Amino acid sequence: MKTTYREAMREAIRDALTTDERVFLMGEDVGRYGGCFGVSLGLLEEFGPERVRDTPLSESAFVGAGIGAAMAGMRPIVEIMTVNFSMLALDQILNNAATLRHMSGGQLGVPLVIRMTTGAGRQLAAQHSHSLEGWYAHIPGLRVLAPATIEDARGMLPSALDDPDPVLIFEHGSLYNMAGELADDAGPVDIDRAAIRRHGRDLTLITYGGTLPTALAAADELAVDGVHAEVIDLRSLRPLDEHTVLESVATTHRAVIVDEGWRSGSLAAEVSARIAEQALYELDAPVRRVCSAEVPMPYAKHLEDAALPQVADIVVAGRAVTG
Amino acid sequence: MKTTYREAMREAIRDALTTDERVFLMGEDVGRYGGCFGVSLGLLEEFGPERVRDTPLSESAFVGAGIGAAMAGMRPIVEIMTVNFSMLALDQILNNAATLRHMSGGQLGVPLVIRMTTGAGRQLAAQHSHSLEGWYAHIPGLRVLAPATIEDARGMLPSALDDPDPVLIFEHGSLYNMAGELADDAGPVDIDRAAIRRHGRDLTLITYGGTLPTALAAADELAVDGVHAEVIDLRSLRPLDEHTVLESVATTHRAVIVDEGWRSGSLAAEVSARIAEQALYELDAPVRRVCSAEVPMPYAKHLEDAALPQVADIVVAGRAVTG
Amino acid sequence: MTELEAKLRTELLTGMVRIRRFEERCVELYSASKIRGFMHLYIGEEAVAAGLLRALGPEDAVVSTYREHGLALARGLGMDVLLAEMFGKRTGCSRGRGGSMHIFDASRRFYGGNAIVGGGLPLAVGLALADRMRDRPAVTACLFGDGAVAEGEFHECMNLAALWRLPVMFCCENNRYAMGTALSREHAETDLALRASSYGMRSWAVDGMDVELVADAARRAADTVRAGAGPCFLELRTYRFRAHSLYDPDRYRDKAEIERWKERDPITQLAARMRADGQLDDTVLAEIDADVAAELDRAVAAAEEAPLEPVEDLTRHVYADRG
Amino acid sequence: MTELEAKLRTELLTGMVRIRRFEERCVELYSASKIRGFMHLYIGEEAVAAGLLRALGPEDAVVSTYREHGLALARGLGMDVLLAEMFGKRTGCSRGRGGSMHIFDASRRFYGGNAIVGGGLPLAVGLALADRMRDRPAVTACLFGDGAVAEGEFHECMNLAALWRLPVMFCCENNRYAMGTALSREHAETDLALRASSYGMRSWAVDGMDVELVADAARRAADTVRAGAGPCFLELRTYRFRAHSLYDPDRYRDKAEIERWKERDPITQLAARMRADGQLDDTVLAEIDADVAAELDRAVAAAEEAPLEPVEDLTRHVYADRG
Ligand SMILES: Cc1ncc(C[n+]2csc(CCOP(=O)(O)OP(=O)(O)O)c2C)c(N)n1
Ligand SMILES: Cc1ncc(C[n+]2csc(CCOP(=O)(O)OP(=O)(O)O)c2C)c(N)n1
Ligand SMILES: [Mg+2]
Ligand SMILES: [Mg+2]
Repeated sequence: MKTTYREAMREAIRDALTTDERVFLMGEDVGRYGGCFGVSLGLLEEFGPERVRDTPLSESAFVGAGIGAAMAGMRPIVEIMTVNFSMLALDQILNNAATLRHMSGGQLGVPLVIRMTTGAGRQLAAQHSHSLEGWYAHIPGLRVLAPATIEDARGMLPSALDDPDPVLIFEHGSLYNMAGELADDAGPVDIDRAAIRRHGRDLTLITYGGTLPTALAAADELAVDGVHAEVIDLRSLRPLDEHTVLESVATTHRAVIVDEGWRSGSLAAEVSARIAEQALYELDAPVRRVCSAEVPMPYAKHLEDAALPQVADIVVAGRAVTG
Repeated sequence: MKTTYREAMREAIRDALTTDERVFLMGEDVGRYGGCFGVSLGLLEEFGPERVRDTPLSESAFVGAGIGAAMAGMRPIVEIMTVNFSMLALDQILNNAATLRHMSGGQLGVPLVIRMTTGAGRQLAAQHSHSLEGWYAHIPGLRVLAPATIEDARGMLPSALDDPDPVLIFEHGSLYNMAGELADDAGPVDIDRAAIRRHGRDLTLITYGGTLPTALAAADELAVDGVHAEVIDLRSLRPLDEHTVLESVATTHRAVIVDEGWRSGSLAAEVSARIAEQALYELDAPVRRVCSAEVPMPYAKHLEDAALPQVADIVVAGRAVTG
Repeated sequence: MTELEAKLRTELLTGMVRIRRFEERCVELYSASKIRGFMHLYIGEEAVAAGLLRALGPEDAVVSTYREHGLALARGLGMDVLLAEMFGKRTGCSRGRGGSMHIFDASRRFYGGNAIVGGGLPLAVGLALADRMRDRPAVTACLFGDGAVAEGEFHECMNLAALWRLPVMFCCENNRYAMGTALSREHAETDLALRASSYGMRSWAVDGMDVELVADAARRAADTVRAGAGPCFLELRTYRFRAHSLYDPDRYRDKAEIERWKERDPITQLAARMRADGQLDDTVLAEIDADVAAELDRAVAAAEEAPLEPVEDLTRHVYADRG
Repeated sequence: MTELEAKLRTELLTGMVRIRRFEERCVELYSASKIRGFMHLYIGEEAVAAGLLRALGPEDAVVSTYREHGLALARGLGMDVLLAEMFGKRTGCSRGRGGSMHIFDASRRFYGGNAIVGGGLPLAVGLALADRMRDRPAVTACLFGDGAVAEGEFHECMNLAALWRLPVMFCCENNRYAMGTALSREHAETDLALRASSYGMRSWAVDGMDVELVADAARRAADTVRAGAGPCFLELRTYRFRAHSLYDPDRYRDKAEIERWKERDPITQLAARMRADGQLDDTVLAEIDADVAAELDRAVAAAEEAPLEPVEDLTRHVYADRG
């Protein structure tokens, strides 16, 4: 059927609420408002205020409440409106969700799913344009997912809910309106492996989430002058499926990583380091990273565009490593 | 004179309070208690409660208050007891301290210094053993320092206070009792450059903060069987002085990075990536990282030791890249 | 009714009309895609800005939220620098880096423009702390919404300001909604002034639709704070006539409710009162409208023609320019 | 005085003596370096744990802080699993991963053991939410100190629990100090029960040195909460006789103050009352002491001999074991 990333996400939530009574959705404006990006529109009417639960502006409290509820047998889906506000709940995620199982010697578990929107590109300026999923990918005890396709928007949530440990799902704001086909029987997807979204022999483009469309567009352009890029969608940021990445680099011998995070200390740095540490002798050119400029995101369109990874930047990097 | 890292830090604070009336120290238990690690012992008696200011347990409020006071012309030194609690103030640091100058088009400035203890090694378990300075080093608008010597404990604070922008200083808990000589006229130090703490031609060991002594000990052991390691103390984690690192690698052609942070997404990953991206053809062996195991820090001594970078681990890595 | 009182009323009326017309034009410009990103309108709440800021002098400070056009204008910023900012132009108050949510004017001690709910409160505490420590007789007015009262930061800042008896005027713009969440679903106790009094500070509620009552309450509040009585809390009961932002379909409110509140439109209320007292007639009103329209036309034209910040300056103002 | 009341008193007395002796032994074991890391003693506060937890049944839940030995014992955990945990042994309740600050027992719904001040409160809200959603008649007792009341998380959780009328007993162990910071320097309004009532929940203060008053208040509180009246707040006015932790030189308190409070020692108070009522004599007391001593000796011996968790299991329990 024809659908959108937003609708696929909504369908995933609806399905979970329908099939598992332990599941509930909780967050700011998920109910009456329908979700600040409209993802949960209509679910309050369908499932009622107990299971589609509007919260006050209290990120630390309701994320922590999700952790507590998960420990007590529920399967909460907590929505943090955007990653920008998740700093207020980071202590709960780092020091409780990710830690309780280990700290208790395996007695406790936190089967919690936290969804949040990430990324820039809509002129929302410095405080509303962060891409901090790389930070979360640093935390042992968490799983971190970044659906970049409609299939993954539909399928990652049920898989995350099946996981006995806390899973964070980062939805890039620029993807919600992405339209496309989805199989009528679409359901859970594998959340361990990266996916090759385009095959190519000359160069490996590695990315995830909101920059997948950008990387694919760059691959098209590169193809025009005969450079065939393989495009890898990491999908899972923690754990990282380095196997798929290394396998590809072993055939292309060249890699460019595209990541909307600030360059220094980005997830792209980890990927770059792993490639060079484990496939040094496979590399015919230094790995390159195409990341965001290291500035708080400016509001003005021309400055924001200049700060973010663009197709042209990826093409330049691709030519550089293959040229 | 003979002194300790702790006393050098205290002397730096005392000197700043004495010479600049805009300076004040603020944080939990910095006054009556004398600082949870005794750094500010005696300063309340010397400077009074207005300038050595005990705060309630309100990390976000007092860190943000430091930002506001800095904007209004003061030079606050805010102490967050440990990095573990700084998550509660991260929103203020990321979205205000690091952002206000840019977001205001250069109108505002935040000449603030934030000090915090970091690191593990004292069996304090999962919630009290974080090394998250790498996260802060990801944030444009901040400067991030890690004094690893008595000179730097004495000299980095005045230099940070002279800086017009927010500076974070990470003091590793294992260093406070480190004793040594300090020149009587010791004062501000350069905070832009890394320092070579030991010269060597066979291999470059790159580290900072609490693992500098570990790396130096490893260098001693390696020297025994004729492997001469150059040891670089990064000192500034943001900006990174990659020049010094690359220069060293250009002569040794081998690098091992030692970092107490969890391996994936560590600061070490950024250093490793930069080396391989900019000095690929200089490398005679893949760069290696010696980091913490990816687990919440366990309490039991034998498990904590196993989780943290040890001299033996560095020696093994050093032999591997040179062997 | 003295001359003076008549003059004051005319100024209050003009102040409110300026805000109303400014934002009505902003909506047009947004539809014309001249303004982008998030834009939050103050329409309906003009009495709060116009009334409150009359009580402040140039030495005082103001901290606000993303819904700050009205406060910026009332604080004396020109329509030209505001519009240029929203156009993303170099002549904007924040050189186009901030946009609608990040209006700053250091020369007027207007400290934004903060887009993290509750994020401005600690800054206000710090500004007041600095003024107190430098023996400046200034007052800091801190504005935030009813939703912000649920954030932990509110609590920490109220306690800290009260504990240290700092000159802060906490001004809660209670417009009864946090995005789509009604007051009664945000707070267990919806009498916010009562809540505030539990911190041991003077707090009272004011009809925020009556600019004269607001101005009067603000003067009393500023006087007590300036006199050294410590902070106080004003709950300004108001209502936004428009949606939360231009992204908001406004599905969560009963249209009849909006209409009821519009009957208390602060502009028509004051205008009627002035007419009854023979202080206003159609000619005067026409003059005011004409002046405002002219100012607006000039501002729009100027913003249209203004240059963009050069892309080369993208990374400028992340750190202080170094000479 | 009925038989039953006499029996209850003996149980309360025994419960307090067990805690007191246990911790006295812990101090010796700490000096002998058998226990490491941070250790926070409950000595002086025993009436709170012994009195409170009598009101709870096995279906109820408990969330506590790093100062939780007393609560763990009162909840029925054995001295053996606690000591083994502090020895870092595999037989410890958290397999040696948690230590003194992280005592857990899932089977008794004892959810720690949280070392981030305020960090446990959201968990309690979530546990209560889950119990409510699953129609379990359980009550969650959430313990925290006077210092935690200054954290934003306290505020968020009080509001959330009250707004949703969740079955939480907020129990503030007000021992008048947050580390070295006295109550009056933490809070503008030091009547914490009064503060709590501003959230519209029942709150009252109790003499935390009188175990019978605590038990009585706890029963009333648990009954109202279980009856569905929503959360309530108990301020337990108590005092710690020892330093904050074994790292604390305790410089900030007047020794005379400590002595005054020791006159209200909860154990001697109850013992005296029982003697006066002919319910206690030296033989009975000797028996109690002997039993406790024997239990302790067995626990110490067992902990001594217990095996360590194998180092190979370092990374176990970070994620659920996968079959
Ligand atoms: C910490 C945080 N959480 C969520 C948001 C998203 N958000 C922006 S405005 C808003 C509602 C705030 O309501 P209120 O404080 O009453 O101010 P109002 O918009 O009504 O003026 C929300 C939820 C945010 N900006 N910051
Ligand atoms: C968020 C946070 N800030 C600071 C600390 C360091 N710290 C540990 S206990 C403590 C005092 C807490 O006092 P209180 O809440 O009254 O509990 P008490 O220790 O008196 O039982 C502090 C400051 C911490 N653990 N967590
Ligand atoms: Mg509002
Ligand atoms: Mg206390």
